[in-house]
Amino acid sequence: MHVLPYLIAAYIFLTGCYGLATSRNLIHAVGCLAVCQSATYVLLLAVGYRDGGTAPVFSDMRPGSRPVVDPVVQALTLTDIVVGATVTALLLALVLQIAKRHGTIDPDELRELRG
Amino acid sequence: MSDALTVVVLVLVAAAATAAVAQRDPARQALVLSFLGVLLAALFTVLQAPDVGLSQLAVGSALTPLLIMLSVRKVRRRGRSKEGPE
Amino acid sequence: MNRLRLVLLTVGGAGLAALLVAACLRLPDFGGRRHPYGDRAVHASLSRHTANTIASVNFDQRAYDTLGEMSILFAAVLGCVVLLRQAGDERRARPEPAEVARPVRRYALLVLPVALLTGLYVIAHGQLSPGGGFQGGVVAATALHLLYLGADYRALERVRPLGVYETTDSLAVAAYLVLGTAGVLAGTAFLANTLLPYGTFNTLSSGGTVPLLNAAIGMEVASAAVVLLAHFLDQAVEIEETTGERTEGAHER
Amino acid sequence: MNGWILAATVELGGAGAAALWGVTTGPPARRVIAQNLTTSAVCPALLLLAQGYGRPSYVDLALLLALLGPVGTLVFARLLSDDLAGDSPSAWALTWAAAALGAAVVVALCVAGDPGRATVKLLVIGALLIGGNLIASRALAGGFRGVAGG
Amino acid sequence: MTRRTARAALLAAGELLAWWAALALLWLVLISTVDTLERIVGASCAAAGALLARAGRRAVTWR
Repeated sequence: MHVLPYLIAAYIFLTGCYGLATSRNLIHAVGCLAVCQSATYVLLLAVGYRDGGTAPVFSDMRPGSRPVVDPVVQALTLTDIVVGATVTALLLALVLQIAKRHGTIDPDELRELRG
Repeated sequence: MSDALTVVVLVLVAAAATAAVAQRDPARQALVLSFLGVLLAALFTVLQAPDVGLSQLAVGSALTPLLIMLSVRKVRRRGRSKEGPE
Repeated sequence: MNRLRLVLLTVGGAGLAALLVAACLRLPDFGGRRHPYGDRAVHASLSRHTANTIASVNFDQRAYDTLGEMSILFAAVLGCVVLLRQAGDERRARPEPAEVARPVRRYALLVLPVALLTGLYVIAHGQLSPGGGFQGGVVAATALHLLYLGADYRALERVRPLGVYETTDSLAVAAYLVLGTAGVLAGTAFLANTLLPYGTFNTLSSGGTVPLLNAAIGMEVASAAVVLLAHFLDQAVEIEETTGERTEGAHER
Repeated sequence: MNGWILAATVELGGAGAAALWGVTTGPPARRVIAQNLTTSAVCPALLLLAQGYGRPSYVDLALLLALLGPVGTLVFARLLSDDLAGDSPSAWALTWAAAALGAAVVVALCVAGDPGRATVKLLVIGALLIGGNLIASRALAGGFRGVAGG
Repeated sequence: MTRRTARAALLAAGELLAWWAALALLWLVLISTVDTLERIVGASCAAAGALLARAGRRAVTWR
């Protein structure tokens, strides 16, 4: 249990990388990149977790009454999720441009076009 | 004993991530990705990060699938309008 | 060629996996008691009367970092707008209105304001309960697109003057910067939370500048998501290539 | 570990695994149904977790999921309507079972908690969840026809 | 003609008011503690929601 969440995060990251490398469709590749991103979220939040802790949000509990988990990693993850979605959108826009210019979104065929 | 919940959700997330990579058709992948997004939100709740869970829910349940499906539709439409006789 | 790539991938992946596992084993144990940064962040947040420590970290202790995140978001939206604009060889085709089942339509119209209100609630209570500008902004933007999902694209276009959202996007970024600069003018540092009184703990006006920065981010994210989706929808629904130019192979999927 | 968290573990493990199985295998019609049921599987679990951890503010997550989950399903119902045109997917027994699960969880939580604002909030979430689930199922079962253009 | 416009205006005001009341009530359900600022923010958010609800209903073509 001590390292299981970290190992799972590493596994998700490697799975995403495998999908990226073997993808035959650029939209699918963007989806795999999203999987890779989620691995970093799992890792960061696992690092910040504390046994028996609760969220450091004091709207419904008295400060100091319960142990709390690390808020810094949560803040990092939280902004990255939304910003990551817009970056995904940017990549998808690039894919649409490629489809328009080259008529295909298969990376292998694109390489052949380049010559 | 409270580790059981963490382990269950972590294993589910890992399985969903594998499935998302294994689906080669982007539309089917978008379905799995939206499932993965909701599941990640549950994992973040279990890891006591409700703010992050909210963020993941907002993005993963509707926004990312919509973006991917719109891209798929655009690419398919291009294919159709070129192959078709019109 | 393909085989070589697979071999390379296997070797590289195995190496990376070994390194990652080695790193995982040396990380502090999952669920450990020692979180020096976290404890200090909680203390700082409580001393500034911000109930949600995560909001305090985002908009007070690390507000400068959020400025960076916001500029990435802004740049990504700008890139999408440039990449997805209507090119010279494209024309707009008016889509026919869709036939949507009545219950779905009614549901969309009913949930639309409820989802908007929830988004605004999540933004407004960002410094108290879980939530904040990033999450609430996305919810509010998604709410608007119920009109496309439950009715048709024309209905969405009628309630979505795109220019207004583009302006709001820029204005929100400017507001964040102005709030930061106000700190400098008041004699402290950029984005330092010393401008306003900290207020009563666990009320809407607590936390100094945190609620204001939060609202600015909420506006920014909401309008950015609307602008992004508008361009994707334009491409997917309206914009067509004028046929006849490039007719060579169309290999999709 | 208390009863609520145990219930959430069982619910999340069982329904989550079933939904994952459904969403990764079979024809598109079955996959979208499984995607729709994800919402009704995870949302009650989130409510149970909020109660189990003793944090009323976690309920906001369930609220957001009850609102946005059906929206996500509408995305697929609308943009995959060509693929789904052949066999309009419907699994009303499953849909009603999921609705009953949501209702049972909401009622249990309402009984367990003190009556007040939080109870009303729970009821609102329950109504949104069940209504959204039914409407999304309706949308999948041929709610969109002739959206080729729009 | 004037009677018809007056009636339309009344109907519009009624629709907006109904939506506003419903949404303001929903806001009161969502929040945990009530104070003056909370009421002001809630009322304005509910107003925005009511405007959007009416705009959305008018934008959709019913057939």
